[in-house]
Amino acid sequence: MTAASLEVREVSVGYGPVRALNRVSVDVPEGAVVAVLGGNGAGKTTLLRAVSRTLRFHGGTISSGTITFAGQRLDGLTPDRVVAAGVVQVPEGRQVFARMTVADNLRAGALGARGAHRGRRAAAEARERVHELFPVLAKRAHQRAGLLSGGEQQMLAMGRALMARPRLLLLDEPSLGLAPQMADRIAETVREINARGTSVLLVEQNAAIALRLASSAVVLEVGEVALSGPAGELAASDEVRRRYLGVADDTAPADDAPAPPRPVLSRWPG
Amino acid sequence: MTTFLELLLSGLSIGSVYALIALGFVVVFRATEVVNFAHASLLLAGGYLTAVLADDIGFLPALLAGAAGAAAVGALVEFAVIRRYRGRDHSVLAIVTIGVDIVLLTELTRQIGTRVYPMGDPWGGEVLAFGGISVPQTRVAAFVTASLVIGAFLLAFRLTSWGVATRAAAEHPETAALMGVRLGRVSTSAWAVAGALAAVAALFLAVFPTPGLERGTATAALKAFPAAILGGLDSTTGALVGGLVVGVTQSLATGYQSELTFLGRGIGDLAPYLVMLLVLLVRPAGLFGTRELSRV
Amino acid sequence: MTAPEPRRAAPGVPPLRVSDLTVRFAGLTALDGVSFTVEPGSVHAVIGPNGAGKSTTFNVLSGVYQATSGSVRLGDEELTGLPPHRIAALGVARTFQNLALSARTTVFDSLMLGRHRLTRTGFLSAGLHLPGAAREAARHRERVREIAAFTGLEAHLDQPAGSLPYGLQKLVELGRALCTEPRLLLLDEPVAGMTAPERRRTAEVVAAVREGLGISVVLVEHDMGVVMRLADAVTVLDFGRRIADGPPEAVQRDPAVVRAYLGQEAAA
Amino acid sequence: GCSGKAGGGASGGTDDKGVRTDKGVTGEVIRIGALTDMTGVYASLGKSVTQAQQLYVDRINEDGGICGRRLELVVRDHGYDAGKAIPAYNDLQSQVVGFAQFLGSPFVSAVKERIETRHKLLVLPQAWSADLLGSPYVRTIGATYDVETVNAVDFLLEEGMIAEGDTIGHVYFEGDYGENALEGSRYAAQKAGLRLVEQKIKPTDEDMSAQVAAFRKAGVKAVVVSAGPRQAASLVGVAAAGGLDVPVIGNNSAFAPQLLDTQAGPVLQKNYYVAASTLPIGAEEPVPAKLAKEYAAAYPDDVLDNGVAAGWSAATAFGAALKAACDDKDLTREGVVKALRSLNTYEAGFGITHDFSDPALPSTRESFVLKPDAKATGGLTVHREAAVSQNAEEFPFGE
Amino acid sequence: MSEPTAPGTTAPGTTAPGAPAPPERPAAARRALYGWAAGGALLLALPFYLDRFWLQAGLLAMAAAIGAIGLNLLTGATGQLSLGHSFFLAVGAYGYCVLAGEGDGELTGLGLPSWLAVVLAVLLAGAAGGLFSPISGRLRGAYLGIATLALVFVGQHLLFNAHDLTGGYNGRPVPPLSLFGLTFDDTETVVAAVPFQAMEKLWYAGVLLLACCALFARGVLRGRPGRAMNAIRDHRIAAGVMGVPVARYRAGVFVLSSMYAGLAGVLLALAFQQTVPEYFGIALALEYLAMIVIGGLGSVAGAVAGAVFVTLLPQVLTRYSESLPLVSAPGTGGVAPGEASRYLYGAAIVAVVLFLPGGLVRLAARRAPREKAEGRRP
Ligand SMILES: Nc1ncnc2c1ncn2[C@@H]1O[C@H](COP(=O)(O)OP(=O)(O)OP(=O)(O)O)[C@@H](O)[C@H]1O
Ligand SMILES: Nc1ncnc2c1ncn2[C@@H]1O[C@H](COP(=O)(O)OP(=O)(O)OP(=O)(O)O)[C@@H](O)[C@H]1O
Ligand SMILES: [Mg+2]
Ligand SMILES: [Mg+2]
Repeated sequence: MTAASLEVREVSVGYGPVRALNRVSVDVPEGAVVAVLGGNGAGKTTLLRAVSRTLRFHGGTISSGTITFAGQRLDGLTPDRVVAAGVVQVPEGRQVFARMTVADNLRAGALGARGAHRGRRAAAEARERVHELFPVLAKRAHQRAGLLSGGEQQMLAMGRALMARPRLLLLDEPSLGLAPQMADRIAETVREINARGTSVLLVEQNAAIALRLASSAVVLEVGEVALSGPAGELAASDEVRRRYLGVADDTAPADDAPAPPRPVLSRWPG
Repeated sequence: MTTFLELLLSGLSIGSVYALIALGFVVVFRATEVVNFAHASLLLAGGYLTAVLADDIGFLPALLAGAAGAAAVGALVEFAVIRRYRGRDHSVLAIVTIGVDIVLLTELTRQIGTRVYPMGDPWGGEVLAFGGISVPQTRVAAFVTASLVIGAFLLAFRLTSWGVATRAAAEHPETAALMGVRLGRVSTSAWAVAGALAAVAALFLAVFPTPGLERGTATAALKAFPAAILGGLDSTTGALVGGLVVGVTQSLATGYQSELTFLGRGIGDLAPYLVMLLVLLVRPAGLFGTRELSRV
Repeated sequence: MTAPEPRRAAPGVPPLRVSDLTVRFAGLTALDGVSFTVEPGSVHAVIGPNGAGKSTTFNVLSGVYQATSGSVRLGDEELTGLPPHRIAALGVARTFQNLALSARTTVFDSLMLGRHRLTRTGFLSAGLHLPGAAREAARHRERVREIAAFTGLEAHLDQPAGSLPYGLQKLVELGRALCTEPRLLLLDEPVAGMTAPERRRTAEVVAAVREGLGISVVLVEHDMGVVMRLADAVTVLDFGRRIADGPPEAVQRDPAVVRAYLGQEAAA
Repeated sequence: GCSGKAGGGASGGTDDKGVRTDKGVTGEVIRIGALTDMTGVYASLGKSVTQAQQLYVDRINEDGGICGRRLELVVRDHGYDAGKAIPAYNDLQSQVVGFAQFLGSPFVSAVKERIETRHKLLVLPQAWSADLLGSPYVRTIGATYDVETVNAVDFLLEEGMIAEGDTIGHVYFEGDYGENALEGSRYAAQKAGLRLVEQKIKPTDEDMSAQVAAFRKAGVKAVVVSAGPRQAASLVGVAAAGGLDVPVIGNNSAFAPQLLDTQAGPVLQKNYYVAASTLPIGAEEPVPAKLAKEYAAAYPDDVLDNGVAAGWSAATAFGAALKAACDDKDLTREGVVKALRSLNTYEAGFGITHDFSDPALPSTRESFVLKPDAKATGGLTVHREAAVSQNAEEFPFGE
Repeated sequence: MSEPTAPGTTAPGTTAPGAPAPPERPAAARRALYGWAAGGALLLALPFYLDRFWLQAGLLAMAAAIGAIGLNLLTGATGQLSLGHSFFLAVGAYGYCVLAGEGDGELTGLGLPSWLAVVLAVLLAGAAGGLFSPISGRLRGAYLGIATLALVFVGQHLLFNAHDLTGGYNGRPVPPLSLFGLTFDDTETVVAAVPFQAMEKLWYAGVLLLACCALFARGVLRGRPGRAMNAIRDHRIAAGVMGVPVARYRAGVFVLSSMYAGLAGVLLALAFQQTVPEYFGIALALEYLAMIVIGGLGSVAGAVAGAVFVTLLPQVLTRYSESLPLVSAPGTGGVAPGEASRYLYGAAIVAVVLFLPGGLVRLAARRAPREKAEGRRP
């Protein structure tokens, strides 16, 4: 089959009047890890939605541009067909099925599995792997997902996506709300599944982790590609260091960027 | 004593019919979180088709055709209306189904007019009698069918991916889509299944001891509401238990009417609702319903 | 390392004493005899691995969960057993780890909701448009604008909260909590999902709250940078137990904490 | 601008032949109202009644109308919904001389007071509840449910199906029909020293198993049904199947020919009787026969049920009143009302002689006893000719 | 004054009847004022032109509007589904009859002055709602909906069985309302050469009551209670943590909406002049839900619009059935007007929800989006 590479070409997206993406192009070669950086509202999530075809759930539409995966046009497909093509997204903000048990959430994840990965045995194996990565999910198999802690839910969301053994994994801020250790665990996981041949498009606030994982990276600003290139180069650029890596070395934030004048609020007389 | 047993049995038997109807509510609710007020018209549609076809193509084929027809109607409703709704508010969708029900019911009653259709069923007016107690064969059939069908659904929801897919789609469509669930197909199938169930229920509503199917038959759906609720709207077991409880309550309240005159006569179809209220006071999500969880 | 400012507790801000707090759910102990004290006017961080029991602590403090045993005293008020609105009435406000805003409600109305406990207008006076109600509304609208300006939301007051980017929605929650004029403010991961500049900005806001209002703040956060910058004291939980407690620097060096929580490179 | 409503605007006056008229009557047409239910719970009754009345009106018009005027039946469908029925009445009453049909006694009693004090026009309700008696304007055609039921019970006694000391059951609808019938059965039972077991049901109850069980427990020797056809069918069926082999007799409204095609048919023909104050539509007397023929011709795909007979009787009575009113040159509403009162031996060809002179009494106390018969048109044949039982004769109204 | 109001269901009275436009917008204010003045004048003039049929229909619509506003407070603003509204209508209607009616042999009646009876009847409905608070305070969504359905059955049972209070299946005559010596019955009072009967007089009472109820509801929705209600609807826990006593508020709103229903019931009874037990059934409860959805969830104007639409549609259709295409007179086969109106009514519910989310009020809102934008400026 053709190389499982994702090509996003000149894509523009709008939510009604709101322009969220403007002629954005991103490439994810087979087996690569590509990071997308950008501030709040930059359009990162929108980009992933455009690929996974879930824009319509938010009243968004692709106004121009093409998206192809493994030589197949994705734009125009329904979300489930995209999944069938091997592209799976971990949505922003966990979105676990709160009323279903952890186990059922994982079963739901397995629904999207393709070809050889279908069937009970494959699913069982996949579950094994997920349980290795996140033991807590095994411990809580029969707890309702909605009752998990924030981080546990994040792990579940990640594990659920892995159940389908995707060829391309879209991650939207996987380390959100995770303890440092767990964030590292996620990073390892990404490396590992990437090593097993899954390419990854990674949206991550924690630019330090992102750039460590990624082979190449793209910086979005208000819906446009501001910078792009090999992760190493970007990590070195002052621009990126100041704007995004500030997170990592918080020891000296105030020196380079003068802190904004501290706001004041007086007590309320009552 | 025999009277009590007899009332109990007749209650259980009619209750199993309610259980079938309630199951219809449950299936749709699990897949779309919608309380389906249009179930009554699906019921009538299925029964009508079965009845008109019965004497041409024979009972069983007619029943199958009726089920298929009702399923088609259900699927159509889902495709033409439910799926088109963009909002998130489920009580709005519930109200939409009221609109659908009104349209369908009006059309069906127009078709049925003043006729009363025999269902052409094999059981006729036969009864099983033992120990001075007699139960219509139709009701025995109903009981068996209900138990089998509901058992089947329990397994389906537990074991098949359909079960997971429906619940996922109901709870979070977008994420379900990201898991490769075909939203359209899932909810359409649920509505179709509900339609088929309605057809079966309609059969048992319109056979002995009731004379046949007519425009008023669908009103029985109202009696299945308390059944579905006190069992728990999202629980298959609940549908069965709820149905039986409602049936028995109703039957006893009617049978011992003369002893209950202080409640006013004709308490029969009020009683199930009172029982439901009592249950809800103790268990706000019904006997088997999943309690709504609060975690922040 | 910016040293924490000397704190000036406002009058009437009592200490929060959590003692032997235990919370069990079916077959699972989320909190196991946890104790700590929040000094008046201080920023007290609660950190720990995922599932350690941080949010559960908050849920007990705010009355969302019932404690299985143990006590939580704000000054000399016992909080355990009180319903959420009663606790809110005592001046305890919180933000939520997962956003808990009405997507369609404007930022302004979301903030006004915070004033609920401070206002009296009931069905009658609101319905009859009594002048009292109007006056009250006017007064509080002023304060809400101050707080909006303080948190940097004034530009968005008219937008539905749901249409804002994640970071801003977090700020709306913070603003809403401030609008209750709390004596004790509980922040559950206030900077999660924010970019570095936004984190810095939010941190400034929290610091300013402590300074300007002199209220106590309990902070749950995984971003050690922010914790180190803001916290006067840190309590570390793991599997529902307290494994460390004390000033930030000490805690950060605590090997148990490093093992259980920080992981190697973060500590290095 | 000046209101169109100014000055009331009551039509009326005297035509060249000196016939006084007012609302609802012009030089050419006499407009008769029919408030019916074509889409609600009583649609089947409403349809038959209305079509029969339409048939009557057409026939009269073929024969040149009444008083040189065409009849026009103004029909309104209220779908048995008070929200529509009452406004519909208010709308219609201003256009018609009277109502040959007003289906739904709740609505009749809702406007009764205004009929009597303001509109003063003749209303023939399609209901036989004694509650409607006593008004000179609202007149029922035929025996009220209570006497009908008395006749029914006494019939069972006369036939020796039950005897003093026995227990009988009574299944009755909530509402005027059932509860008025209940008064009859109570009276008759008390007179004949019978024990009465009451079972009140709602029109939505269609499975009579529980009721039958209760009856068997009480050891009833016979059952009276003051409910709908379906309930009657279910009851008879369950009773027979459950070995409770007792006669069941129902009121006029408790039978529909459609039932005979269902599996309840055979049992109905065996154990079921119907008390009614008109000949069945299938009777071979000239009038019913002719009506049956014409109705079948006019509405080929509609069933001939007792609604047809009832509608026809009401229409003819109304027509008779109009003719009489024409004779004494008073086609005003009051005139028509008076005219009907003047008819004290009115015979519409349906086997019953009506006496409309006393508004406090039903127009007859007689009842036929009919028996289901699949072969007969309309599914009913006469089992016993019209008669008044001793108790029915003495039955006190309005107490 | 106008506070920020979000689009969607949390936009109470942005187009509410009689909405005094905020002072910040003199131009808009004047326009709005003229608009309402014109509308009001029209309403007041109508009795001089409409015949009894339309007046009664109009009255029913007004009564329905009041009831619908109440239901919208509950279902639209607080997210509590209720199928039991017709029960509280019945409580109001019968309560009034019992309180104001003169007792006789079989019917109990306290013979209170009718205005007092109205007030007490409304309070009675509220009390009935309060009795239900153990349920209404704890249940939500579908469960509450069906639970309230039980009330309808209870109501029907009482109406038919508590003879001495309700008159059983016959219902009760409704004593006419009399205020300041003016009696709202059919005794003619000629005004400007127009004979004023019950309907004409009641019309004005109806208009007045509706206006008051609308303004009251608007005040509630835009004020502190409204915000709390929306919060409960959107995020129960957060609402509690922000200091809103959730259960008490739910119960409170339930009581309030019951009182609205009670008043609507009184007005209905006065319009019918005789209570009809069958009327207060499930169909009616569902109709009210249809009203608020068709009109627009959560907004006062929506409730009114929906009520008018749902109430008048069947009347219009039956009245003008002759002149309508493909609607045939009853008995002649084809689609009877009754059926036609049911088709339309059903289809309308579906169509509005699918193609006009937000209900009829959105139409008005679309017309002046820019004004609304300004209106949001606090
Ligand atoms: N459903 C929506 N309707 C309207 N505008 C939207 C919607 N979702 C996002 N937007 C807008 O589109 C732009 C990009 O949003 P997006 O969520 O892609 O940003 P992001 O980079 O993911 O931000 P964050 O880091 O907060 O997740 C923002 O301006 C946002 O306001
Ligand atoms: N309502 C509940 N029912 C059952 N278990 C619960 C409930 N709430 C929390 N838990 C469990 O209690 C443990 C603590 O949860 P909590 O939310 O306090 O963790 P946390 O410290 O906030 O973690 P995170 O940093 O990921 O938010 C978790 O394992 C969670 O699964
Ligand atoms: Mg995002
Ligand atoms: Mg947490």
